[in-house]
Amino acid sequence: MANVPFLGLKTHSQKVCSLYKRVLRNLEAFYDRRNVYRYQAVLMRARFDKNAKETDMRKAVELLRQGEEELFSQIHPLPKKFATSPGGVAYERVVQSPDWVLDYWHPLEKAQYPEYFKKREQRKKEFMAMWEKEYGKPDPKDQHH
Amino acid sequence: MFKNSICFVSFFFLFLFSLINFFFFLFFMIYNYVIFLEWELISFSSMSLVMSILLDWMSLLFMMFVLLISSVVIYYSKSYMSSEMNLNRFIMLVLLFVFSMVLLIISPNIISILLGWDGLGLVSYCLVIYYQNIKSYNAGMLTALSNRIGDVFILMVIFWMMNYGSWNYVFYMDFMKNDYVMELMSIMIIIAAMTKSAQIPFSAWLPAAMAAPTPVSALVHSSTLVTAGVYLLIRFNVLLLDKFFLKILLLLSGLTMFMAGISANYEFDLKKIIALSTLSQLGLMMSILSMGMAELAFFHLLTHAMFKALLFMCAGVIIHMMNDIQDIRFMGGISNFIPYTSLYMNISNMALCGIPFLAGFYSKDLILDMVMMKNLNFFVFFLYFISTGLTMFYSFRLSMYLMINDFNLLSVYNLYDEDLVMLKSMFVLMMMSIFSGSMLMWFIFSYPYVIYLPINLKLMVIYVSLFGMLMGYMISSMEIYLMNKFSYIYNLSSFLCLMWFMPNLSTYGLNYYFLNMGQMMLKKIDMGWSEFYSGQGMFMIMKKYTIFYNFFQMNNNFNIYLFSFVLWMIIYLMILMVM
Amino acid sequence: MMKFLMLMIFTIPLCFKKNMFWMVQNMLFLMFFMFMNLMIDILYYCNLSYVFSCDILSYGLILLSIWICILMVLASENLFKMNFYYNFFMLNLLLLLIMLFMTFSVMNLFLFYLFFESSLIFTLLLIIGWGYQPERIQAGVYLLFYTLFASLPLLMGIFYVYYKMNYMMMYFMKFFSFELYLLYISMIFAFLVKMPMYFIHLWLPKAHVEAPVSGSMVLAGIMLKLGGYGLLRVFILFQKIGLKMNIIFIVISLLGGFYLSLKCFCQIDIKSLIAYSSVVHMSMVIGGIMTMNYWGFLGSYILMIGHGLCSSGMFCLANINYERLHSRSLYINKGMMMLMPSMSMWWFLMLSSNMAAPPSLNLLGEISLINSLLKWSYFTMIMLMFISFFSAAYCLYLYSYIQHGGGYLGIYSFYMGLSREYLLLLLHWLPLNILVLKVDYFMIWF
Amino acid sequence: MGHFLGTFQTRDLDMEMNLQPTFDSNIGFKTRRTQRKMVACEEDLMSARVPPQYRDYCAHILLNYLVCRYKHMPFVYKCAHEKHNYMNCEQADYVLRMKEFEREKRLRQREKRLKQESNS
Repeated sequence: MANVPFLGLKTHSQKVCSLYKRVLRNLEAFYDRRNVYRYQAVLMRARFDKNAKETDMRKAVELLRQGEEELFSQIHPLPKKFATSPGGVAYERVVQSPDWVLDYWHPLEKAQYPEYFKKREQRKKEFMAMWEKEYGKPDPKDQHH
Repeated sequence: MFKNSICFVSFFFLFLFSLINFFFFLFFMIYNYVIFLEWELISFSSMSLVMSILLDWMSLLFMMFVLLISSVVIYYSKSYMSSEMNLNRFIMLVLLFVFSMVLLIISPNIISILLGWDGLGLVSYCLVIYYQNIKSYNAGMLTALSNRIGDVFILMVIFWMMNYGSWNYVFYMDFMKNDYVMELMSIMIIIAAMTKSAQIPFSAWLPAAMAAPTPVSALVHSSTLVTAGVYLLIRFNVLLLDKFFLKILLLLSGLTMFMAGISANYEFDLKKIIALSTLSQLGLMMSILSMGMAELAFFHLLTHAMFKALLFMCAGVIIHMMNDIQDIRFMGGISNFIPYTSLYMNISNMALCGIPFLAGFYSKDLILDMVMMKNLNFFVFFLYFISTGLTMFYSFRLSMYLMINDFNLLSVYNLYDEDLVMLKSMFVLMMMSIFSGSMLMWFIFSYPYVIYLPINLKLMVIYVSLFGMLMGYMISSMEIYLMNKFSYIYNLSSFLCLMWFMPNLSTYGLNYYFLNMGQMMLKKIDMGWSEFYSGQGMFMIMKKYTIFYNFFQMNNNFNIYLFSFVLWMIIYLMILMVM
Repeated sequence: MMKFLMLMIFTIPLCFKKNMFWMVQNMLFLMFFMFMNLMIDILYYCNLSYVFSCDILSYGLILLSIWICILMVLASENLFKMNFYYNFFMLNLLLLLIMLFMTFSVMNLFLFYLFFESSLIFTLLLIIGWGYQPERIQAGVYLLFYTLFASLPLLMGIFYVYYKMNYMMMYFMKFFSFELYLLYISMIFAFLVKMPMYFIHLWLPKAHVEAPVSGSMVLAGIMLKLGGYGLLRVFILFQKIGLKMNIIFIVISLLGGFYLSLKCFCQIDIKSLIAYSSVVHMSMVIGGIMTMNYWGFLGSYILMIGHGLCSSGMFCLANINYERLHSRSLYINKGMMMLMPSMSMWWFLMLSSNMAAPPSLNLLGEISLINSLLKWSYFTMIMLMFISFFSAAYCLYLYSYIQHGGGYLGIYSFYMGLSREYLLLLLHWLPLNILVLKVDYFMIWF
Repeated sequence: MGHFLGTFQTRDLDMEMNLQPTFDSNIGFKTRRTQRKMVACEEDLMSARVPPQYRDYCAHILLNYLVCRYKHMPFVYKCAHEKHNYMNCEQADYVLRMKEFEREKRLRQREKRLKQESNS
């Protein structure tokens, strides 16, 4: 458990790490060529490292605040996002319908995927056989609609 | 095979209709022939409600282009949407879209225009929200509601047109031009067209609508739907000439062109860049239209439809192969992997820029020459030429990012260029985007435009294009100090980058007031005063009095009886005593 | 006209036989087609027999009410399946239909009042008897007392009219004109409550939310139209005073329509949202009638027919969702497109008809209403634009909130759309969009 | 822009591109200028449905072009020659108009100068 998930509580070092990560993502959004990005990232790392040994917490908090402010003033308006991660263009683009929906398909629709449904019916029969072997026949009164 | 055949069948018939339309276009063009069909629904009080169909060379040619693009796009989506479960729904929606577009194109009657116009809005809404994520939900809402403003204005136009006794505007546009009702109507028509064609106050929806699947973007948001507004204004062209509001339209569309060109340079989403370039071209069409040259706008509309559809389809191929990644920062050097697609992409890009003898050259160069021939002020001239340069600018930036720069994709990738369905369908449009410019130039201008300019003015287009090209090259390789430069003018940059904050203004800027007002009304009127003065209030009053009378009747009747008896006795005694 | 009445009365015994559920519906279908073939002269009252008669206005509304009653039977098949007092349900339905039939077909003003009020009783029984939640009692009381409260002045007004006219035939009302403020208010107020106008619409969402599907259908489909029908009839008496006073009601309705359409965005109950949207439509109808011109009258008539079919269809859709998920909340009814794609198409068709997309009757009605209202005053343009815009907005909001995105997956059991339901929706949608081709029946009146 | 540049030096004379000539057409000429002849006849133009704004002094060449288009319809590029003729004619026309404009400008300048001289 890297950080405490409730209350948003984070230690100082976690805050710094999160800032560092966000700064790097921001740099990535600005510098799309890999070599240039690496160069800038190293420079940024050096800026972080310079104050890494800061023991005075008042100064460290102040530095963190300044860092956040600088990031806020330079954040890219169009951040670079991976397509399928939250915020990306293809995030949750296709909804996975529950499995049982397939059972309610129209036969004409089912006929579009013959192999799949043949196998599916087979599996269902096997599952029912397994179920009946284990728990016995279902009560006919339970059936509805 | 049943599943994919719907694509082929629709492709076949649309292509056939497209060819038929082309031959009819030739026939109508030679003989200068017009067919006007009317079907009267009802006639009363000297008003007649008719469904009318107008077939002239303009509508036939536009229909031919729409059908051609849609046929190709449907064929393309056979491969693009091949892993889609609801392919049938998708194709049917696209067909419905084509149907309403055709209805819009062939109708010269404002009520039957509404038929197609509303249909376009609704079907495009369905297509934008085709993907199930929140992004497309929001984009669809923005699209549909922006378009709905136009629908509402058309509804109002229907009323104002009733003053003339019929809704066939073609018959009295010339004669009633200076009527004040006509002035009002023309303003409304212009606003309606501006919503559909995404001119400046309403232009937020067009880049947002890129949440739709890419074939839809190729068909709907580049070539057909967005040009519906332009087409409407072309039809109303006679009415609009020499109106004051047209000057405002000229200004707004010029600004749209400029704004879209600038933001396309900041944008990183592949489809949004193309959408913004569409916006810029729409601004070009609108502005040339607002100077009264409808044929030129129509010409550019057609050629633009060709190469923009092709551009979107190439983008679709790239997105498809990159696993839905649309950010051009992930791309680079893909011409090594997908040469054919890159070829098509470059052709369409160049046609867009107006490289000589491709489709875009004929229309765009003609427009710019006519602008130079016109009596115009310096500001508009400036907007035109800056935007032309900007077109070159973002096209080259895009090409650089995609083709020339270093390979920059994720570590696992699978780029291949052997999807023949896509390539074949793009081939048709590629040929069209090379040849359609000169072809149409010969066909549709029976009366050639005469252009006679000093050499430097004539070469101005080339100058700004070359300058834009240079800038595009430079910005795509502006690497090391980019962030410093960006943050130096951070506010300005974000202003330009986010389309002059228009997406934010037209969503958060508006909905808060109305939603808040609705909630206030619900709380204070429906659950507050109305309830207080009718249902609940009446109930409270009745309860109070019932309790009060109960007090007399039920619980204490003995006491009250005794009390009143004593009271009356006292009064009686007092009366006795007095007497 | 008597034959239809006799048909309905002699169908009543059929209700009490077991398993005659569909037979009653068949009888109603028979009646519907018989009625459709009735020779209607466009300009006059015709088919006179005793107090009954029929002109184009009542013809359309009677057809609508028979049609809605047929579809109510189709929609509440569950009562039959679950054996939930379906005999009494059918009895109630038939009696309600008789009352509606008489309301629309009598020529006598007092008899009109009588049946107008008595149709309320059966609606009340429908809501209280077959509703879903205990709150239905309160909703029933709201329904009853709102409408009853305003209808007693109407009774007095009718007696006064009788006293002055010495006659109660509606046809002869056109020879009289009254310029009395109190009479004007008392005559139209009952209908305004029934419509309902803004400020006195509170009973409608409550009744809709608590009513069973058949109750909602009949409420939205016909009960609201009773008010419009009454207004169209009595306004012949108040032409002069109407020109002075109507501005109040038009302003209230138009502003109210705008506010109500904003309120739709705050609803979390599907049925309540649909109910509010029907109040918005009715406010436009009130506006159209109150402008007292021809376009307004026919526009309100067309919109009444269109809205009757459309909103009734939407209540069916809401019920279809309710039967599967046992909730009407927008938060639970989500992602239905994933589960029932074909039903999603019907949702879209119904909602697009509701937002007056072509080629529905609603569009034609709305165009006529816009024509009449704008001819009355150009300033109504602002409100009409808002109403028209926001009606589209809430329809799309409802559609995409229910249909779009990932689903609510806490479903215990589920089943797909039945062909009965698709038939039900088709029968709502088809007349709504086909009738545009034969608008003579709506547009050519007196 | 053409207007902008064309009227750059004529601002003080209050001249615009589409002004009609205000001076007598024969001022400063030794020989008498004749009016240009319209070659195309009105009936031809009407039967070809040429819009009014194209019925200028080059209309007969335009008619040639239209006839050619009609004959070769799907292959209209064969009319390049006729089109070019028409363009040339229009160009000559344009030059003529510009010359008229220049003449007007100079005449106005002269008039202004004369007025100033007579005042002083």
